[in-house]
Amino acid sequence: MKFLKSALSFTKLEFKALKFYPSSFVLSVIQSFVNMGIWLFVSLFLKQYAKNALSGYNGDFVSYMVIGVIFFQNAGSILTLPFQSLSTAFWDKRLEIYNSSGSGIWAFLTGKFIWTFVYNLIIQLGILIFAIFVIGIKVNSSISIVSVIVFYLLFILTCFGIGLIGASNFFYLEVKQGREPITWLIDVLARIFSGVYYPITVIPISIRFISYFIPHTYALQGIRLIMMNGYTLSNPNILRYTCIMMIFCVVTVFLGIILLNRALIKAQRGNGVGMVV
Amino acid sequence: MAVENIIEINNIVKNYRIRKGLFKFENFKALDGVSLSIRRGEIFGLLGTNGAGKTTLIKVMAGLLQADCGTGTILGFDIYNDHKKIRANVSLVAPTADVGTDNNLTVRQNLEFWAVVYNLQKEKREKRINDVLNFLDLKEYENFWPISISAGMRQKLAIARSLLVQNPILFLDEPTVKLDAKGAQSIREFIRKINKEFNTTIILTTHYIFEAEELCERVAIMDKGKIISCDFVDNLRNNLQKYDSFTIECDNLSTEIIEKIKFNKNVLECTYENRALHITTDKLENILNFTVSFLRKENIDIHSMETNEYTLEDIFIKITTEGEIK
Amino acid sequence: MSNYAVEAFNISKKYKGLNLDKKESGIGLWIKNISRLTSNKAEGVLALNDMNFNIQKGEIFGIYGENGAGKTTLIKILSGLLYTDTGSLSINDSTNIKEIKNSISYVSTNGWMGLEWQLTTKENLIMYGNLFGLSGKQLENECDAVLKSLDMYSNRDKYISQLSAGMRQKLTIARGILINRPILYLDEPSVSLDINSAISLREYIKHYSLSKSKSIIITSHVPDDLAICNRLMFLFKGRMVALGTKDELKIPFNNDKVLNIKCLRFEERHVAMLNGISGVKNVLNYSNEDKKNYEHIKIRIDDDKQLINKIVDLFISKNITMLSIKLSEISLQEIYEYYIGGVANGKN
Amino acid sequence: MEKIKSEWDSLIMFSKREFIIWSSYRMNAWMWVLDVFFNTTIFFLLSLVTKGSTLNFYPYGSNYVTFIVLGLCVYYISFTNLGDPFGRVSRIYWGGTMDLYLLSPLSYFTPMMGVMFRSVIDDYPRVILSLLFGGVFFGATYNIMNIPLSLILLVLILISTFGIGMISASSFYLFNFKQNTEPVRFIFQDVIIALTAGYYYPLTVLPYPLQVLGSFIPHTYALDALRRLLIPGGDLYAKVLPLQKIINISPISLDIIVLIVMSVLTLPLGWWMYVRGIERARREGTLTRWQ
Repeated sequence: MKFLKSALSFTKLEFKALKFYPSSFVLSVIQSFVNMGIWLFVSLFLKQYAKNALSGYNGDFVSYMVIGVIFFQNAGSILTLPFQSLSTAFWDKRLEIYNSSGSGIWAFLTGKFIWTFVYNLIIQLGILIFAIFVIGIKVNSSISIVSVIVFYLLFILTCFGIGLIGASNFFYLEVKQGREPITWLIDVLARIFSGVYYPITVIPISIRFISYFIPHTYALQGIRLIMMNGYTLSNPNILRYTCIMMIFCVVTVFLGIILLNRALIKAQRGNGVGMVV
Repeated sequence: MAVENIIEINNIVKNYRIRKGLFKFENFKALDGVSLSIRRGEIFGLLGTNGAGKTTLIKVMAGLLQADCGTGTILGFDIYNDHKKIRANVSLVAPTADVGTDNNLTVRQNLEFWAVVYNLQKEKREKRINDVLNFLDLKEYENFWPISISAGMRQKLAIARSLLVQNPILFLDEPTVKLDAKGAQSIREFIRKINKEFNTTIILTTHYIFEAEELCERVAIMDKGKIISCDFVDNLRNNLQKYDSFTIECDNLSTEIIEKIKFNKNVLECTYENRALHITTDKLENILNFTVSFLRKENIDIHSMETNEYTLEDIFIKITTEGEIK
Repeated sequence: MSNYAVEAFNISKKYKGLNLDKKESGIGLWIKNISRLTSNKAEGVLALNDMNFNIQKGEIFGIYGENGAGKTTLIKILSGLLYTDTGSLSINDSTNIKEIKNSISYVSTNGWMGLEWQLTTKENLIMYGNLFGLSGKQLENECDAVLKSLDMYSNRDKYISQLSAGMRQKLTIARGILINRPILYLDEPSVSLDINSAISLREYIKHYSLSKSKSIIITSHVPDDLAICNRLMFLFKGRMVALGTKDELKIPFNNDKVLNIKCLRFEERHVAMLNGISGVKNVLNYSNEDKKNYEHIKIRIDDDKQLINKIVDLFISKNITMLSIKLSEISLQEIYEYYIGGVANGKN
Repeated sequence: MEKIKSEWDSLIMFSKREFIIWSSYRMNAWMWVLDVFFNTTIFFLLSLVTKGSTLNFYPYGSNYVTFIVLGLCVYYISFTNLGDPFGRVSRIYWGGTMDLYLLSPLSYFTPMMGVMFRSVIDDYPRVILSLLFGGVFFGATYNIMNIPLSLILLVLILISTFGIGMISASSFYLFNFKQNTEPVRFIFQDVIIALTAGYYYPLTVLPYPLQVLGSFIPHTYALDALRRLLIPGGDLYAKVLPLQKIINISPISLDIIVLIVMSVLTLPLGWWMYVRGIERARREGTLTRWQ
């Protein structure tokens, strides 16, 4: 309970920052819209040539692309979150202060996570509604909202878990700025192999196996099937995806917590979590 | 050499705009009518409490900040029109010495970098860097990374940087903050040395008043954006106490002896309380010699003796708490 | 329950690879240099070496040393932010790192000090209180009380960017006091405070320790900060060179006193005459760098009242005008130098 | 003359320093190479979506990979020249060195340009890399004949994007955008250019209002000309851009003229605004962050 309270104080902190610069909220909304727009136009450009490849999704490349990009964006910001937060706090010389409380760093990360989750949820929900009602993305009329939420939550938690694994690298890393290799690699692989921008069936068969090791593949495919084809959790394919996502979720989150904890202890054995100089 | 005012500013006013809300601003008076003249070749101290406007004043004098109103010339250049020339002719060492020291370059590489930035002639660069390194005893550290030398060394490096070009004015903003006693002492020695050898005018701000007392001939004491007094340290002292006085601690003075001391016409006042003989006089040296030898002649033990001279610290506290001295 | 707030046995700490004295081959990078410390190839650098000491409950304990002597490292270890390599440490009768963190309050005044720019002074305190598991109305009241006691109440609604460096520093100290732990660490508390604030801060700390019987540990390189301490530790290059009350530390000086003389017309040749007086240990320092041409002489002498008379007589006979003669205690820096001199001679 | 010489020396010295720093991030350089490679891979795979249909991106030939690779080239150039100056000015500001640079005889611009060198060595090779990867791995083909003219176009886009970059950099001091995203760069780079430059699709896909908006940025013209010239099967005479339809000269020459006009307009404007920005900061005392 106390832990949650201190985590929420970090969430509140982010909220206060937003009050200071409300423009940053507007900017990130626009940014997300633009990003969606770019891919929307790419799919508009290519849609007439892509009917064959998208037969599994009623040949609707535009809906396929937009739904994928929206959820991928959301996941991407969660993926980089833990490392980014640690890095900023480190350079601002705050990390040591947080660490002087028993579970300060965890409260800090949790608070940040809660904030980013809510913040992104609002933005992406807005975009999704915009995409459906203005652009005219076709969503199946019998869509099962519960299934979407289940997939979405599993997806986000998995990304957070991977993010934690990446963040555990922080104290070993040579350059404590910019991107961190593990999350960077996952992000790039997901872009190429998880079928954000195109169905994985177009990937040459010899390298397609990589797709099956990336959680994004299952999450995005599941969400699309539910939204575009109207499948529910009772569908065997969806059920299989749910199970796989659950396994991914549990494994990454636990691994993330364990690894980051170990990294923290190791850092305190060595030179501490703050700057030496 | 005739006394020449290298810095001459009058009635400088500077307001900062402080953000209160999204579109609300509030003015904050950082400098409120400051006038100051500084002579060539002196070490001038700027003292004041936190937030008194010292740094702002230094920035104005260095041409980094444009005053709202008031007039002034630095090195004969007008502060409004010739600010470019002013900036090219003054040096400044900021309180955070690490600013401008690139941690990716060695000590020497850092100086080489700044030598080019300061537009030193190519042929002279090498020699000048060596000179500066030798002068500040940094020669043996020239190939070290800034991060591996002590904080005092890094401060010296910052000073070295400002010495590359022999500008006639050097601003030092809290040069010894965060240094230990030894490091601070050596910085102080170098400040004196720079002033003597290059005849550089040095303007110094510091929180350690004893430092100013040790180094500066003249000081200005600032409070809330105003200079509340600016004079030679001695004059400040004389303003606070009209007559000199001293106290001698000694045992068993008979009234007879006290009367004899009082008899001297230069002794204005003489009291003996709690084993302390307190004398006020207008001729300090004579009376000191007279009293001491007189007491010793009478075979009286002297435990301690003290001229009641205000230290700069006393003056500072008195002035900042009591306000302007008339 | 023991009487000790801190018990340390043989604690040592090695940093990895901070030893960059040798010019490295190739091009290094600052960030790299910090982080190279974490690689296994890195050389260990002893930051603290084999320290044994106890700090009593309710004591104000001072740690004095030059820059880089290991003060900050020691305080970080004592507050559970760093682990020791060897030795054992018990804070408030506990060796568990979590319990240690719950019984201390660590105030570091370096850098931006972890203040949040988007919050006001008071909100910063509340946020920090939340982080340490305090909340509610009680927290607010305590915030007000702490701000008042540090003379910061009028700034409670200002944002951090509007505070001067000194005020920010006071705020970090307020933060440390707020969470009300039995042990308070202050790392360089008076850096960037002006004289008046520094004096009142010292008074406050003393009062705080006495009234609430807190243990307070202060590191500093400013002797004045340590004047309020019951006991002092001298640190030099990661070694504890001395520990004790100020009087205990002065024992090697045999109650010697320092006589400070300010005078006119003193010349170099007079030094020999001073040394000739029995009881005069040595002339420590003689300088005429004063702007008014006063000479300043420091003499170490036996604790003998008559000596002053002898010196005064000598000066009168030489027609030297004395402006002041004052006995003083030996300064902290001098004591420190004596001890580190001992270490340097003894060990090298 | 003397003055120019000394500024040049300082510029070299800055670049040397940046190079020293850059070369110690060797890991980063590799990440960039991989980044370029993966970026082209994504679009190569995307082009596979169209398998089974006959492609014709009139008037830009029929090779989608070449199409994308050229888009990426202009993207990288714009990323540095337009996106970087602001970041550099803010780096100088937050590092606290602006005061020190101003206390030297340097011109206002030299420090900013000097510090930019790191991005230059970071990003310009990416232009060549993307062309190379496209050609070697993913089957991009180029019209070798038209390379000289394309180089001129590249220089023009370099200059004009840098002009916009300067305008964006000056807003740091001139409009006091310090804490957050900077609007000039944001509106240009992240909104207008991202949407309408057409890195990944031709301008003609866009709704007409966006096409008109796209006519105000140099990228549109540079990409139009480059793609016509370099993609095999590109049509040099068909008019597709709104402006091309209005003004009746050959599309390529129109593109070049527009680029020259934009360069001449933006660069001096950016220059002037930057000086005004510094002057303003000097008045307000916001040159550096002290304390």
